[in-house]
Amino acid sequence: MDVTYTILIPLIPLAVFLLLGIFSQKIKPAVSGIIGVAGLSTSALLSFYTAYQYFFVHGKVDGVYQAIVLKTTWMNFTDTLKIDMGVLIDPISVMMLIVVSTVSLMVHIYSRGYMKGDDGYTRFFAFLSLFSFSMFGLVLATNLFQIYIFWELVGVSSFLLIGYYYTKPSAVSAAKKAFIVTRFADLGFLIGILIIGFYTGTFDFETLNTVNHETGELALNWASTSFMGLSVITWALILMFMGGAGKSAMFPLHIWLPDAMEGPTPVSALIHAATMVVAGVYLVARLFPMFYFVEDGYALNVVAYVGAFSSLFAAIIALTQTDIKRVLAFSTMSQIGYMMLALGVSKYEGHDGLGYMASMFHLFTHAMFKALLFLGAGSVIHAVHSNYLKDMGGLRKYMPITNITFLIAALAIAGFPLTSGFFSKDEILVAAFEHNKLIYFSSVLVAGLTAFYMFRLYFGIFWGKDTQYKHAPHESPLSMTLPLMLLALVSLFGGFIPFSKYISADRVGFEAHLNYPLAAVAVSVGLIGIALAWAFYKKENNLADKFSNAFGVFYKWTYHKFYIDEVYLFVTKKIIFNLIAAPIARFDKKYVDGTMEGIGNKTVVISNKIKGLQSGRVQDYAFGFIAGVVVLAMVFIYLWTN
Amino acid sequence: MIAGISIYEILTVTSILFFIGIYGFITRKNLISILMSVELILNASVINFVVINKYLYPDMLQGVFFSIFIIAVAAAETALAVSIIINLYRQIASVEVKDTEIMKY
Amino acid sequence: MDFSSFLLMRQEIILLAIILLLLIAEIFIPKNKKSSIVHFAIFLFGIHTAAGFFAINESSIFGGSFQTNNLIHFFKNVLNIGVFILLLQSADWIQEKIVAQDKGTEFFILLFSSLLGMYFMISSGDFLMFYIGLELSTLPVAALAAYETSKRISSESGIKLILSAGLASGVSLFGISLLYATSGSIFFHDIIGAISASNLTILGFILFFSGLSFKISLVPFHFWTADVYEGAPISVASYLSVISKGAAVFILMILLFTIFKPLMHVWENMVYVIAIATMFIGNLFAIRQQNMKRFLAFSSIAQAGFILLGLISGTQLGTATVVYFVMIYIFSNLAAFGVVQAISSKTGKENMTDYEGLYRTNPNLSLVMLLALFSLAGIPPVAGFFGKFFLFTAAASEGYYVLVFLAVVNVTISLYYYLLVVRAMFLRKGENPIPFFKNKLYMRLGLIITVIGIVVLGLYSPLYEYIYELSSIYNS
Amino acid sequence: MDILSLFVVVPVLTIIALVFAKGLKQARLVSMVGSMVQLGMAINLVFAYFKERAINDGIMVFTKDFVWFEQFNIHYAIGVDGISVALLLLTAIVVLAGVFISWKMPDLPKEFFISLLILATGVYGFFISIDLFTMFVFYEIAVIPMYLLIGIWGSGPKEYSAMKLTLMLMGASAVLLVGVLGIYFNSNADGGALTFNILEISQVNIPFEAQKLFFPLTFVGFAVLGALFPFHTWSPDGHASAPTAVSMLHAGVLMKLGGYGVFRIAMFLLPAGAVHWSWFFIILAAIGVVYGAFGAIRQTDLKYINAYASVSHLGLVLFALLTLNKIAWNGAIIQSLSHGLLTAMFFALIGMIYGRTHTRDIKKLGGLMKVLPFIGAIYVITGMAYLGLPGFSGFVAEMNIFVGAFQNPDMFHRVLTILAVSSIVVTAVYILRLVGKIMMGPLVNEEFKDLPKATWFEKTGILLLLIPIVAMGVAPLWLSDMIMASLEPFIKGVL
Repeated sequence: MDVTYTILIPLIPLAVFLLLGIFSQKIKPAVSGIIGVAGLSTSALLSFYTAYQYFFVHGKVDGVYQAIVLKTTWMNFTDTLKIDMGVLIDPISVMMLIVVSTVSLMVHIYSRGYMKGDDGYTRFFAFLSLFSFSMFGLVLATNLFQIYIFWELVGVSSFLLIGYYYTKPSAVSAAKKAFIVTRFADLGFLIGILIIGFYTGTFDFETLNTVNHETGELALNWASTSFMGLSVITWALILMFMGGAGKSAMFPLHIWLPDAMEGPTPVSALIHAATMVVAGVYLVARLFPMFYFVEDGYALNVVAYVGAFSSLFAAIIALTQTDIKRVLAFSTMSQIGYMMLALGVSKYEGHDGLGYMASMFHLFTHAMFKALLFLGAGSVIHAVHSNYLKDMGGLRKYMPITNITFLIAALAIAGFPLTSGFFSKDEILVAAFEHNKLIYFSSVLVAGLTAFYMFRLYFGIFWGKDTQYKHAPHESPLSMTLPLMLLALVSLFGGFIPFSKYISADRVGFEAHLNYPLAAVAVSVGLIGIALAWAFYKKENNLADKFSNAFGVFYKWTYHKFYIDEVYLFVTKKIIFNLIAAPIARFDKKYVDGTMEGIGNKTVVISNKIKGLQSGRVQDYAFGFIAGVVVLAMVFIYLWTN
Repeated sequence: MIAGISIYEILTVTSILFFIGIYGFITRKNLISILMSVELILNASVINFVVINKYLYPDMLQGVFFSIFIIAVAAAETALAVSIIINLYRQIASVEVKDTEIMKY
Repeated sequence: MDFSSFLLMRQEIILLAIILLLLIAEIFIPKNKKSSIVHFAIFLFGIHTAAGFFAINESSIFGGSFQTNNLIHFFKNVLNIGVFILLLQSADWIQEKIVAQDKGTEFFILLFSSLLGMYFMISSGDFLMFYIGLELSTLPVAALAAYETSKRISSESGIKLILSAGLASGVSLFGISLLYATSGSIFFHDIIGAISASNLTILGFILFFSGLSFKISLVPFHFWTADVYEGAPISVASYLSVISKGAAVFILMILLFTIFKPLMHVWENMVYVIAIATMFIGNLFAIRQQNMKRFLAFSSIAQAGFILLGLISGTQLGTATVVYFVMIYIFSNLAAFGVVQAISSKTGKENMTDYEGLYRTNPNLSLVMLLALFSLAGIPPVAGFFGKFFLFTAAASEGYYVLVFLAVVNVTISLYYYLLVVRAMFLRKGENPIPFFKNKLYMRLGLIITVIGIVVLGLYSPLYEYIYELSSIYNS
Repeated sequence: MDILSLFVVVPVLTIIALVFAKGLKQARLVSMVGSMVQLGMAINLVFAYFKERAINDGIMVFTKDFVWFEQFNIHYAIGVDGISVALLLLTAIVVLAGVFISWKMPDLPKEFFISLLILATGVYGFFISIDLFTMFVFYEIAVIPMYLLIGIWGSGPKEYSAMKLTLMLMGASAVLLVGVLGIYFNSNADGGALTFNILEISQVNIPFEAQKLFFPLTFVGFAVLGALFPFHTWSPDGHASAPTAVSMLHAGVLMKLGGYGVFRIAMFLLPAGAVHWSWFFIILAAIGVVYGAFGAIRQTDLKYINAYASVSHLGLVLFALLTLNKIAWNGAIIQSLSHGLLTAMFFALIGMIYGRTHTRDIKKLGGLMKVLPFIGAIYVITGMAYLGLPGFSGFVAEMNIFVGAFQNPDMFHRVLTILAVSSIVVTAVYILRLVGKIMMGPLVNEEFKDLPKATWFEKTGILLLLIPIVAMGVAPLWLSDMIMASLEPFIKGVL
């Protein structure tokens, strides 16, 4: 199958970016919007075409989906160790292509309405294209270094988009925070890559992931050096997962995500809900065979537990947040935790690989309904010019479409039967149940919490108290509602795609069935959550306040996100700035420079000290003369007689 | 050749003379007497030359000639020095060393 | 003996003739035409300098008390060029200040006789000739130092010079007498065979050495230098700093390499110690000088210290590098003194602070100064760098790496104070900078020649090769 | 006239032409033309090099040799390999950019351009010569004009900084001189004549004792110019006081002489010494990397930040060289080039900002992006390139260095490597702090409301630097091949 054209998928947005970036002053906003959308839709079409070709026409060779690689050398280290640039077409990359291009296209269209009249309009679309380019590149990467390269590019475009309102200090600091935190995580990623490169002698995914089916081991073998009881490769995987955790806002590297909501809402929808934040999940999925087979999946357990904990942690925090975008941000974190834990509990072959498939499935559905949620929230914010629940309420009268679509999304994420979320989440729970009970229970709890805070949000916005608005809010223009509706459709029926046929750890594909008892549990928990939310927030009442007062301290802690930010602040400001950087600066001035200074000054001082020798008195000169003679005579006649 | 006096005595004398000269040079306050001390130093070497010539190498007169030249040069030197001193005296009406210490350090 | 052998003394004879001619001229030139004596003298000396370039055959006369060879001859030529440049640079000053007091001729006569003394000194074949040459080169300079009879400091420098010189020559005479005692002759070629490292010999050598070091102004025999330079007329100071120092270095080198070769194990250590002392003292004192003449005095002391690095190797390489460096040093220092001369004779200013903003008013002068200072500091591509580098090479060739290291440390120190002058001239604006003035032809000629020398001597290698060829004579 | 000597001749001719130029207009025109010719020659040289390399597999190509001081066996010997070709290209680019940036030089323009070109001559000469003596001569020629350049046209405590810089560098070169002499007098270990010729010396195996003795001297002598910790203190003051173009040339090109000299002389001629001493100096280098980065965090003067950043980045170069590994060496060279362009770019931008706002204190700056969109955008791009963003030269260099450094599996190197790698985070911190502070955020000073936009010559200068940065970052293969091919003789030495 010739996949050369897939190269265009990333390159078109790049071209758009360069075009808009270089001529940003010249091009009219309207034009640039159209260019952006046009570019992206071409990529989207190509992606769908690829998907069709791959999944249905000739991706499958004797029952196994083949990976199709197309690459060229970019950088040589040694004869074997080199960085390639290319495209890798396999089930998950194609699936990701669909996700990225769809959401990105929706966001492009949406932004034409949302960003209208903003003076950085062109710049915004340029950045969006840059992001799309980087994300496509990341998805299609053929080796660790390529993925790292686009990883960084994704990071920087996220930086640029979060800091889009660069005159707003909060936005700037949020952007900085996001970049630096992820950069720190990437440090781990990079070191992991270096270790892998050194011990296995390759960065190439296909080489790394090849599984020898006779032995059921990785075909690749390496000098098994161990460090602190674990094989270096395990360390490398854990470090790389650290990178992934940074991008996917897993605990404790999640702190940048809530602040990232300073960016324009479409950005949050695209980057911080649907695509970039799942890069971590994608990375683990990419390297799944390694994670699974190296030291019987030690690294994979780390993934599982981190994922599980993050999902619970985030869900709890989401309960109390009042900025609607932050609620969504934490829910994103929690859902990604889901995906992680699904991967973590997954096994490799056949139906045991359910978790893997479930995680990918959830990634897909979540991208859709979370994007939808954000875009809906954006449309609300667009209408009421505020992010805070207190300024909202009773909006269903004013903006019906947003209301319906938002409701659909909320149901989906709450796992309401037959919505897309229902299927994906159910499979995750099944996988967890089969392989790790503890994680299973925590994720069931999370499911309940999710339903609760999601509907708290929904009721808070569209029902609840009837706020009096200065100027009546109105439904957003079609350019914004159209994407909402399209995404709503996907969120509703996306669940019926037979995912397991196409995507599985061993690429063979299998039949996945609903596990009715578990599904029933999940659904009922979800419904309880919804019911509670209904009780608390549908009508204006003080139940919620009573409740929160009952939980006093706990409420305070969750409201302050368990003070993680403060911890980080302490570390950076107090320790790094005041305890490392400042002393170094002082040390440099005082001692290092001081020494050099000192040498110079001493010389001058000495020369001033000895000026008395030149007394101007001819007799002293004579004395010096004679003294010199005598000393020389003494030394060279009596002492230095060799 | 002076009977009964070996070269050692004489060389001792000249050395003493030499060091007297140096001592004088370093201690005298007056430029003229410093000049005289220089003369002493020169004379010490003059005697040296003559004596060494007579006692050790009597067959050639190198030392003697040398001494004659030294005397001549010393005379010239003295004349020059005195003239400069006089010139200095014209300006500062003093021949003290301490008055010739404007330039220092 | 046939009189053709007198041709060995050609240079001396011509110079003597010039002196006599000047005397006669002094008698016959009417009072109001006195200034023409300057042109006359420069003209005559120019001829003499040119004539010096005719080859000479190597031999000795007067039973070896006067000897000459190509290296000596070459060096005499170098001295000639130096003096010629000096004359050009001081011509204006002589015309304005000296001739006015009707002392022009004497100036030249004294200067030339001192030069004559140097000739005899460097081509001396025995200690007597050496001594006479030494005194003949010293005494007239003392007279010249005190030449500005109206100035107190001039007389002071004169007296300081003559007294110190007297002491020095006295001491070295005593040393010579001891050497005479141990070796039984004052003829170098006899001594070479007779000398041995007995204590008395070493004592005599040290005494003698100190007398010569006095002229080169090595530490601790250098104290007179700064005061005399400051007080004396600039041209005299520059004469002291380049010509007489150069000649003294040359003869010292010859003596060390020939008759004192047996004492090498003594004098190499001695030179080692003295070199370090000289470089450090010279530099440390130079750092805080404000008067340009004093400044250059101490810098010249430091330079003498560097020269010893070439001496210490005691090889043909050493000879060549020393001669080469001295030549370059003569040009560089003359350039520096020339600028000081020009400025001081126009404005009477001699302090570093007066030089502030010089570049903006007198760019050419300050560029000459810049080149001169860089050459002294040893910055490529000007000649000084090559001179120094080769000196260091000579020292390193005998494994004196530590000494070389200390030397390069001193190069850095010296760079500091040379840059102070550059700072004054280029970086500072200055409240009342020296106004622009135009130099007379002679001065300009004098400066241009030095600049050409500074630039060409280093880059034009055959010259060095030639010197190296000549140097073989003392290290066969 | 052979293709290499032109690199010395053309600048000299330009200088001569400048002597006769009158006023700013002529001066800058002459120097612009001259530098353009140089750039043309450099580009031509790259192609010529590839052509020549195909048929000639000597260590150096285009070699020429003229006897200079026969008795010392000093030659004017020239030749280039991939490394020096790359660095020559860098020099030509930065010089031309520097000329553009100093388009409006108010005070003594003629003298300024002359000194600038003298500096350039020295650098070119240094890169083309393969004779130690000639090399040393050009080295000092390159260093000494800095005194005038900083002292006359600088700002702030210029006299102090100029003196400090000159003395420290000259002191270093003094140490170096001893090393050079040491190499020279051991260059006939296998019998034969003493020589200054690098290629000949590299064939000789100098006795180990001598190598042990002279490697530190030679290394330190050059590394001071490469801002080796703790001898880096001249660079912050020097850069802060220097005028824009001079900072560009100095940080961009002159400091590269350090790394190049270390590589070409210290390590190439004294490999055993290098192996013996690397453990010690690599510690210093690694410290320098982190130290410089942290030092940059707290500075508030733009130029100081950049100077410390340079300490960190050039520390990385020395670090890479001392890992004695081919990949890392390749990285080191690329890092030299990349840092040269980037830091030149930074100084150029700082110069533009300073020229408009008359302050370099980041506390007084803020929100400039709005008023200076072009400069702001370029500043952000440069910052991103500086912190090693893929797609720019810095990333390629760093990855080579890290992968290379990782090839030494022992704990000692591992720790140092990870230390060095972690510097990329700190870099991100201070770069973002910078960008966030001065470019983003609200406009702090109302006076900055209508600052003049970037002029054509500023833009030209900037693009001149930006294009190669991106080119190297996007398509590094040709460059690294060119360099890699030239590393063989070096690696043979240390193994």
